[in-house]
Amino acid sequence: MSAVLPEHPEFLWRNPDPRRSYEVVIVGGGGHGLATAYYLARNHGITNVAVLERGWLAGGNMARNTTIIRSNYLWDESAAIYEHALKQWEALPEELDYDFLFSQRGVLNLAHTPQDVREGVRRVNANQLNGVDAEWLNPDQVKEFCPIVDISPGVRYPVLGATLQPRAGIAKHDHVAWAFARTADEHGIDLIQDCEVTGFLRDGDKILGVQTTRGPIMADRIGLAAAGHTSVLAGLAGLRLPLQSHPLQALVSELLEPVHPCVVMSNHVHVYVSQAHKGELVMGAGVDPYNSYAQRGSVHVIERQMAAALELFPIFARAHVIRTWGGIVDVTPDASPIIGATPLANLFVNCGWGTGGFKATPASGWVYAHTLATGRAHPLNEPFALERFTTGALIDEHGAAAVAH
Amino acid sequence: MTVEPRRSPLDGLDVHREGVRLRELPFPSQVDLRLDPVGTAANRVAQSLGTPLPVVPNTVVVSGDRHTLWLGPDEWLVVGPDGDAPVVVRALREALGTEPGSVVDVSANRVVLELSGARARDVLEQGCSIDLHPRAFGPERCAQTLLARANVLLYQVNEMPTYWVMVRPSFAEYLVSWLLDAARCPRVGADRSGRGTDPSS
Amino acid sequence: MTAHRLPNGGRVDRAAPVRFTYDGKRYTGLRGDTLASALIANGVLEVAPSSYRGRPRGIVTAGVDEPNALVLVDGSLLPATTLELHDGLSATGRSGVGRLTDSTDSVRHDKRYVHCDVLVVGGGPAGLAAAQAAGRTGARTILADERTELGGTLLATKGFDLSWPGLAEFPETRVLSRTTAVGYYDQNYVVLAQRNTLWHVRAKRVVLATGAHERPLVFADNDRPGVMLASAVREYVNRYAVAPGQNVVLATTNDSAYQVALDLIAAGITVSAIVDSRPEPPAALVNQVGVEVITGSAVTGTEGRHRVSAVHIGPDRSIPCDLLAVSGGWNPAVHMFSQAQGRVRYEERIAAFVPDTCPQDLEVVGAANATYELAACLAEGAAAGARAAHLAGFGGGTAPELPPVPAESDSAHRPVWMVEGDETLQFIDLQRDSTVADIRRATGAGLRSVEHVKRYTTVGTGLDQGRTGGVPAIGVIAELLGASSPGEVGTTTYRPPYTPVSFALLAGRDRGELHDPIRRTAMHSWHVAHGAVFEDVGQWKRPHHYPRAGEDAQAAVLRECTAARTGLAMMDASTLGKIEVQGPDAGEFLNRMYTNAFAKLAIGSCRYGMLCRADGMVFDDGVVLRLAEDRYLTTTTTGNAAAVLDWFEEWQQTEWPELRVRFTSVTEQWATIAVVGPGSRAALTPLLPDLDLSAAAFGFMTFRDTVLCNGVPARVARVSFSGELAFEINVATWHGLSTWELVANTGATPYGTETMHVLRAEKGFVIVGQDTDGTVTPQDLGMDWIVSKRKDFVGRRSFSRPDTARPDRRQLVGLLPVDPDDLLPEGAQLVAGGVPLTPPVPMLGHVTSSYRSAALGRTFALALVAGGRDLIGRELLAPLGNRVITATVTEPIFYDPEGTRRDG
Amino acid sequence: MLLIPCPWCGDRDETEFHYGGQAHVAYPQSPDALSDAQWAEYLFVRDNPKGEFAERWCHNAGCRRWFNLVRDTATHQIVVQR
Ligand SMILES: Cc1cc2nc3c(=O)[nH]c(=O)nc-3n(C[C@H](O)[C@H](O)[C@H](O)COP(=O)(O)OP(=O)(O)OC[C@H]3O[C@@H](n4cnc5c(N)ncnc54)[C@H](O)[C@@H]3O)c2cc1C
Ligand SMILES: NC(=O)c1ccc[n+]([C@@H]2O[C@H](COP(=O)([O-])OP(=O)(O)OC[C@H]3O[C@@H](n4cnc5c(N)ncnc54)[C@H](O)[C@@H]3O)[C@@H](O)[C@H]2O)c1
Ligand SMILES: Cc1cc2nc3c(=O)[nH]c(=O)nc-3n(C[C@H](O)[C@H](O)[C@H](O)COP(=O)(O)O)c2cc1C
Ligand SMILES: [Zn+2]
Repeated sequence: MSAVLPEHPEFLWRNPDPRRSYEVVIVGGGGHGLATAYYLARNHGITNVAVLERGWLAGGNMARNTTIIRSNYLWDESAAIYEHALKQWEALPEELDYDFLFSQRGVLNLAHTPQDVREGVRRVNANQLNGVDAEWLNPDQVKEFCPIVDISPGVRYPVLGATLQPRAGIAKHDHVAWAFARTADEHGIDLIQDCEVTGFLRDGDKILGVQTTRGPIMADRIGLAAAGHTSVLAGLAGLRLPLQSHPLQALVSELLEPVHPCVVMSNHVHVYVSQAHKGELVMGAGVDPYNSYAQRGSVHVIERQMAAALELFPIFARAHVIRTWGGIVDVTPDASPIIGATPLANLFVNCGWGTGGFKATPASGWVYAHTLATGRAHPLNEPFALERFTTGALIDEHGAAAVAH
Repeated sequence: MTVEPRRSPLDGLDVHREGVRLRELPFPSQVDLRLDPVGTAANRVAQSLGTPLPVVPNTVVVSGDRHTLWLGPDEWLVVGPDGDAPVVVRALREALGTEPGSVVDVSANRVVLELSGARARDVLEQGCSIDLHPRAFGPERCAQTLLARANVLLYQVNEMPTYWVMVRPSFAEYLVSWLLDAARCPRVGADRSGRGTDPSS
Repeated sequence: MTAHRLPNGGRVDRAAPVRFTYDGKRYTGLRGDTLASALIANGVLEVAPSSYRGRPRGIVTAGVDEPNALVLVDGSLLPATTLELHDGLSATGRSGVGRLTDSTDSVRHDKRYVHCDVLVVGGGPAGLAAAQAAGRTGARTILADERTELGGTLLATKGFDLSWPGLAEFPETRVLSRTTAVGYYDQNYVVLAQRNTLWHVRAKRVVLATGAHERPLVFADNDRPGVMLASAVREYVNRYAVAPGQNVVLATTNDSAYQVALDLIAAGITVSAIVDSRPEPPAALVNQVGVEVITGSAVTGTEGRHRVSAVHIGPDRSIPCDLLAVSGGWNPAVHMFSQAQGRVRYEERIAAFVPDTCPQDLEVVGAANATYELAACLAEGAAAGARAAHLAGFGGGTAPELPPVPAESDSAHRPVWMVEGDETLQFIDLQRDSTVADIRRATGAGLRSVEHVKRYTTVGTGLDQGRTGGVPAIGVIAELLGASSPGEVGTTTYRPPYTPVSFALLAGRDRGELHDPIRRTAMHSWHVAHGAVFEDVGQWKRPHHYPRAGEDAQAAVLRECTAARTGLAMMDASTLGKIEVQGPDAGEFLNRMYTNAFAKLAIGSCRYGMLCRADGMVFDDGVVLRLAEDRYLTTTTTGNAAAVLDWFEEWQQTEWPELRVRFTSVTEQWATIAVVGPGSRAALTPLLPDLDLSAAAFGFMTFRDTVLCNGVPARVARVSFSGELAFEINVATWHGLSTWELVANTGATPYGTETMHVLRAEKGFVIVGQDTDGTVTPQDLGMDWIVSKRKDFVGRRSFSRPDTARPDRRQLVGLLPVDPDDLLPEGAQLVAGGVPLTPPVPMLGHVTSSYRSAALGRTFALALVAGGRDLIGRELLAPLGNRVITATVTEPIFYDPEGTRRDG
Repeated sequence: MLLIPCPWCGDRDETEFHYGGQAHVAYPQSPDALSDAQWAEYLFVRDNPKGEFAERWCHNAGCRRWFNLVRDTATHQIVVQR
């Protein structure tokens, strides 16, 4: 018999109609929007809040990601915020009273070339000094940690080692979103679905509210949390942001008896894979190069992905792909997010998480709630301001996150 | 002084498989030409080559034993017999005169494979996404494209069909392994009856 | 013959018995059977119990929509209902969960890329008619059908001649059986899975004739073995000549079950009753079947342990039977259509989602288009096929004559989404074991969207992707939410693949040796023969070092380094990118690209150059040779060869089309051998008879075109990446190996990339990508001298941005570990002395390169350190977990700072 | 797998092309004259519309020509060639 997942709560959320005005309106009911709502209530006592979602709650990238959680980022600024998130993850199942299957099974990032090794070692050292758990494994240790990886030297790109973050792992994506949503709802926050923001109500450079498919809604502060659609929303306010939206695909296999004990990622061979609790292999593919809002990508990306997967995991040959899908990720020039104020008063953005924002969900909510509550950045998101593109103080995570998940 | 013999990574490969033959054409001369197709140099070049440059994309003009392949709107590859390159380079540079453009001897820059036989198209079809059906491609057509995971310059020489598959030498061994592997596969999809073959076969 | 195999009929070959095992037991079936039909022929209907609740389950369908009868064959999880029987087949029943085993797969997979005018998906009557109409025009036509034989539902219909389309007569028509269209992508790109071949079809027009899937009915204990789709029962009886039961009750919401009843009766099977949800089913049908029709009713439950023994109709009535055939209506198979971005709408009359509009060049015909009468299917298919061919440029667009067929009836359906009973036993998705109760719980939790309900209950997420249970689930949600119709709820998203596709099939031939091209230089075989250990640089294999017997890597590298510094050594540098840049504006172009100037470089000279991206960060570097007034040869790093050529083309074509300059890649025209060391001049003198190699005659950073002693033309450059006297010999690739051998015969020690790295690091030369990481400017590298102040070039403006102009940026410095034996790991982080090592520890930078140096007799390193140049002379710490290495910051040059050695 | 019309070679599979993002973004005439903000705009900010988008492609594996076209980023339909 298959692994039985924990039962969901009897009740998740009300389905209220929007009120005329709120203290804070969050646009986008993905993980980040919902977490922000929760932390507005929890940390700042602000509950006069609406989350406006154009479709169904957490139906964007939150419904589509490969659920990898880790904090082993290279630069101090990134390590700080992702590690904050990881510490939150460790407490959240209890805090939110929701078993969302957070599993700290460890994440391996494989190295296949001397260059990969240098980068991996660099990251391990930086992580350790930043207080992020990290280890360097040699190929035999890789094999021990994940017995199905082919470490034989004869393969096209042999495994030369790996970084391991033992505290990293996965969680069940939509359960996470629902956990935040339920608690936000309990605090009286309105989660409003089928409510698309179609424009902004403004007085000069001051934003007063939003126009929606369910009528105008006024707010003291408005926070965008629309991931792949942020450019479209910003465009409604006349803002241009350094974002490009790309398709990112993922796929699952049929349910399989447990074969894969951890999470494995390889930038070089382009694979990342874990086995979810139900038993399906969950795999991500590369970003399609072109801009798109179509939530689907090209099949050759999947084919490459499978070829790469079989190089590392010959045992997967007879597994089947049963479903492929795509999300729309908002990519910044330095592969780091943008969190903070905009040139328009009362309008804030939290975007640019690209291919890797699921893991940041709690911290993103934490700092964004702070920003929306106080009008100022939290120390953790200060470096992630929009200005960095003007000054040049980028936080370039490309190296450490070529396929960042 | 005798010049050291040249060596190719394929070492004069010549193999037959069911319905196809794959062999290396050793050391044809190849000259890359870039110039403005409407400038006066184009006329001079045509004169010195003895034929006009092909201006229809992805076509070839053959004149004697020289084949001029269209590579781009201002780029051609002149393929000729071994030893022809210095002659062609000199002639083309002269024809180019002071007009902008470039002439480069690239004879060693690509290995030329010849794939021929009844199943040649079938073999290419396994890794090349352009339409090679006779209605879409044929003799004196060429294309720069991808074959498996290698960039190739593909040129159909005759109806048989015979193709030249021109590839960078560093990819040659890979591509040959790939082609031979593809040539090994029995023809599929010829099942017209609608009643399939035995699954165990 | 067993009792379950009917005495005659069917499309199985009674003369061809096939032996197989199922769950370890031996059985015999017939050629033409599926595993499922063969099991039924042997009286086996029950399969593995359900995944989560362990309930007994039976075969439900006869096709791809099977939720229960899954089996493991050779490590692959497959539906028994589509698995063709073959001798020696050995299958184990599984309940939706596969098991991967480590047996290596020997099956070969490959791919095909084909183009056509008309692709017809589905070979039922509609598809056959379409293929015939298109094929006869001469249009390149492909007909793909997932089944073993063409005919679709006609295979389950008695007495229909399937040969009429005569497709074999059209030379440009290709019939692909056992071929499933699994994915429909942009611009009519359709991927077909045919056993071990994956077809990629680019079609001008597509006709989708994918038929319809029958829906089950939802009632208590509807998962009991012996509850089967009516169409499946018909297919088992007519196509396979097996009887899944002897005493059948039919439950239906539409006309189609009546034909099933007639066929069963004709086969000698008892039909006890038909339970029809409609108060007034067509009288003609009722009269024709001649069995009891219980109208306006629905089945509410079943009895039996491992097999249905009776069905309940409401609280009062129970009818004994051993098989319950159900038809809850039909779902047009809109999967392909939806994947093609087609929109569906809900059609009340047949209670189903049907194709509406689609942006791609396709048409949907037959049952897939909710046309359920055979004659209409044929006509629709033929018209669409002719139209498609016409639009692709073939034929006049008129459809051919069609075979006459008997009239059928298709009156309105009356769906039954929910009935009385224990909702925890009313199964919606058999594979996921989810029930009406689960859906009620989901809607009770506040969920309104079908997508939420799917994720809350996992309905439709199994191998069959809700092909049977999907729409009933929507019906139940609609009722629970009080929606006006299932149309208001809508469907979940249809996604590829339509049916599961193995990883191996998607990977195709790109495995093992063919996974990714291995690029080899002309000298590769020599390197192999001389024991080189290789490293992967991009797709290239480059010798990393050449260990001799008994040597480890470190010893080999020290030896190679010593040879280069004190004697004679050689390296294969062929992988460096090379681009000929020609035209009157070549110099101006290079001036705009490189940070330093090239327009005035003398002919016959070389100059090192650096490229930045527009953001001012170092992108690539290399030596540029001026061949003639209007010709340069630029070299690039191995990894960036293609990127630099693309970069040049992009700027020239899109920004400066007025510049008269053109580029030609000559990377592989040339093989390159670096001959290095104080002994190089003497060693090369006999090899280069036409050249005066003296420093005076052949100055540093110049080159000569010459002929080697063996008659091979060569270009020799005096460039040095090691600081030693060095010559770089370039010959045509086909002379690479022999020239290498020629040099090797002088006694030169071959060295690999690691030695090259050590030698250049001793001189403080950077490696782009190792000492830089996309965040480093030339100034950060201490290379202000290479940044022209007099001209603009790509990236220049970025140097004056506030952050790029900061004095405390990370700068390249040298490091000497205090203990000369300590080797700093590359990637070690550096911190100031005296800071407590409790996280978070402020970091100043990291070690980019680190080696043991034979020349220095000690270790040394290069590092990027914040404000590093101001720290020269100070000590920094590299904390490495359990130990700390202390190192002194130095200038990033360790060997021969005056550059006295390069002239020999 | 998009089918991209190369103005020279005709329709080819997406895999033969390199994507170049938004079209018609010219390199500034005199970068020195720009403020840091304007330079940042040139470096990093590109349109990202949902709908028709004029974009650049290069037929990398073919004729190596750069060209522009208009594609709908919501439907992937290639609307006109420009
Ligand atoms: C295939 C894939 C794999 C991934 N894998 C990982 C991984 O392994 N690990 C990881 O950390 N990250 C991963 N990510 C990234 C991660 O999913 C995202 O960074 C993250 O989910 C983005 O934040 P979000 O949840 O708020 O976004 P979303 O869930 O996309 O939320 C944005 C919401 O805004 C709504 N919206 C948009 N416009 C409007 C409007 N006008 N009005 C109202 N609402 C609007 C959308 O409908 C949507 O629900 C992956 C992403 C994808 C696509
Ligand atoms: N009376 C009714 O209510 C009713 C309902 C449905 C169908 N029908 C009957 O069914 C027939 C419908 O004919 P038709 O031609 O439209 O459909 P069909 O079901 O006869 O044929 C469809 C064919 O397409 C194949 N197929 C489906 N998806 C595929 C894919 N992705 N790739 C490859 N093959 C695929 C199927 O296996 C099948 O062989 C008619 O005879 C009609 O009378 C009747
Ligand atoms: C971690 C993870 C696991 C998933 N597991 C399954 C699965 O077992 N079966 C399935 O059909 N889909 C699975 N999905 C995919 C969803 O069904 C769905 O495709 C995805 O949420 C995107 O939504 P869409 O396809 O409706 O656009 C999974 C998705 C994720 C992110
Ligand atoms: Zn082209």
